[in-house]
Amino acid sequence: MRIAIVVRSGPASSQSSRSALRFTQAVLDAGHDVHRVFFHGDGTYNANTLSVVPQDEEDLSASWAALGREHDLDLVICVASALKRGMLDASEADRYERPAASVRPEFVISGLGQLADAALDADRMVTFGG
Amino acid sequence: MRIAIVVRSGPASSQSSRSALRFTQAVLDAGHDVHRVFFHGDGTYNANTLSVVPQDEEDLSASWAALGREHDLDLVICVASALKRGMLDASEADRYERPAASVRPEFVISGLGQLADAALDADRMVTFGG
Amino acid sequence: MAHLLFHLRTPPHGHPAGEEALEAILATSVFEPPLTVLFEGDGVFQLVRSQDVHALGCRDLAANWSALPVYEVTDLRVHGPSLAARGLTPEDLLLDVTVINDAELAALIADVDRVLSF
Amino acid sequence: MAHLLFHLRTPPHGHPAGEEALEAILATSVFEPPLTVLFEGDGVFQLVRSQDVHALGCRDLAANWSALPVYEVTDLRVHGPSLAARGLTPEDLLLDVTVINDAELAALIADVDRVLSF
Amino acid sequence: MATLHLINKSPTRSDALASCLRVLAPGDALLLIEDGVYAAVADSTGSQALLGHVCHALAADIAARGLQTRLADGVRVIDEAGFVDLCVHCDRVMSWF
Amino acid sequence: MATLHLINKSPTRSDALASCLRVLAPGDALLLIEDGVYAAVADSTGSQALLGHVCHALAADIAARGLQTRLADGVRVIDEAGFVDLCVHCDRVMSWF
Repeated sequence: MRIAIVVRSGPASSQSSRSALRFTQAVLDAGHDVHRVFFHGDGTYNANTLSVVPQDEEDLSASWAALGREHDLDLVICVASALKRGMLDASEADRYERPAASVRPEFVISGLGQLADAALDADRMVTFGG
Repeated sequence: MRIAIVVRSGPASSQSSRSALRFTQAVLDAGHDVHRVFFHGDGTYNANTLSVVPQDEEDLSASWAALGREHDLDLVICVASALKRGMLDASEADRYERPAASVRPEFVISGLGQLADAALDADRMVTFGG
Repeated sequence: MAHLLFHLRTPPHGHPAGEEALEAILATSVFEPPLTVLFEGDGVFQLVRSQDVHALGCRDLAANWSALPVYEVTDLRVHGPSLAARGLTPEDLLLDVTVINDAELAALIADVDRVLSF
Repeated sequence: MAHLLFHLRTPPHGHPAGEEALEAILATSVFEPPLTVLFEGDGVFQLVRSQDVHALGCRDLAANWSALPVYEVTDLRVHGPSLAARGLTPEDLLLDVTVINDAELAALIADVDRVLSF
Repeated sequence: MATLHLINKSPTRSDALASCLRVLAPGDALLLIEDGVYAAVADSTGSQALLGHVCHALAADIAARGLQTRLADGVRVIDEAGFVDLCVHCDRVMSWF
Repeated sequence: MATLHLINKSPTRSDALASCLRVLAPGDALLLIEDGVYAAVADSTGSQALLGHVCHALAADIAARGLQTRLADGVRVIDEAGFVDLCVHCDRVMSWF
């Protein structure tokens, strides 16, 4: 079964990012496909490469990136939400004359068409956060 | 009268940053002193220099910075909250080997002692967000 | 194509959920799927008439909601009990909507394929 | 010195307010002001015994609350009606606290100089 | 020794208003801001808690939500300057989330 | 055509649970996660809404909050694998905030 996951909260501000990560891992463990993880609104903060998490706490952003690499996940952050929150890749940073990219390379910045596509194509869609 | 203001929400995630900004302006208009504006938790996102706000919307982070310059305000962001959220000045970016600073120069990164000091020294303290 | 339900239960202006929902609805309408927008709980406040954001200086979301029919998004349902609990009637709303009760809402949920929550 | 009231009404783990309050309380205790910590509403859940974060992998906030007396933060008040509405009694809590009713809470508020809300 | 109580959440999104009203003292002031103003809508479940209380609400927040003509009795609309006045005239400000 | 309803907010922080229960259909499943599990505490105001309903709650969220021995009758504790099972066996998932 193909399951799409939507994350609407940031890793430092709510438990929802952790819930979504644990659920995503469980979906993979059960042998299902993760169709896409779409990060919307504050969820885009999960892609942040600048965050510095205390050593005795899990770095959820790094965990998402690692899970993405391991399973070749489609981790997409919403461009409209991302720009407002200073989540930029190299090309956005260049276009808007900001000093650096702030998005980890495992994440792709794209439009809300990717959310629509996930909703239409996946067998299930589960939303975390809000 | 010396009034301290605490901001606990980010500019893209809640109305509270806007409320705090309007209140701060009104305090100044009434001839009172703003003792300090302390940005805690998600409030630290107000210092973000990387955010790109649509042209037809107010850039609250830029408005805070402008108000701070105009009135020489003490705009302090909590270091513990800031690091977790990737809000870094040049020295923090250097120390943690991140590619760039993300905090506007009008904001100072400091510890929670500045919150305690504001609570103890100001005549009033008003908290926004949460 | 899958029937999508956009479920709004956050009120406007305090949080960006309404704005995010609106952008997602417009982006989705391009694919022309069966699409229903449900306003329930505090979400019914999204559609209140006479919202005037001039003094506050925030985004005029109501104007965007008004434009939904232009994008051929016309299946708009409002949960009647949510409206009544908030002292509102359908005449207080800026769009022509279908008011539904609990049983009709339960039937709607059972009828759609995927739910997007805001 | 000003009497400070730290008011907690957010429950643990869902949001970082408890963690932020705890750090602020410890940073403030260094100045040794008159300092009261109030657990009210869902904030009473911060002090529930037997919190086990091992499976979830989040920060063990309860261990930090337990250490408050070590920092000589000892004036801890819990709103009794909030506790009762949540099916809890003082025996369910991990610290020795003073349980107060509505009138005592009103008197406490009138007695402090500044309130910090979490 | 009056307190200004500040409420910024809808009554369905927090028990802040109900909890605050339990301990409101004579002379205290109550101000609804942001989504807190939804409690001020006439004939709503939220506004029943306010019956018999005088409260203030911020004009810009009410206008943005289209509630100008829909307010319960006893709600006094003020602007940010009035907010600062309340803050100065009370002895402390308590924010309930 | 069953629905899995997901609740992640405390009953004092959202009317999500109460609203969801109004429209719960026979065969639907209800899962409490994150702060949603506070509604499952025995003898609490929040758990009264659940009386007569079977609901599920996530084990890790309950343990983190110290609620293991404080649950109301009718609450079934499951892990993330059980969450995925519910998701697969229901026809759709609806998150209430």
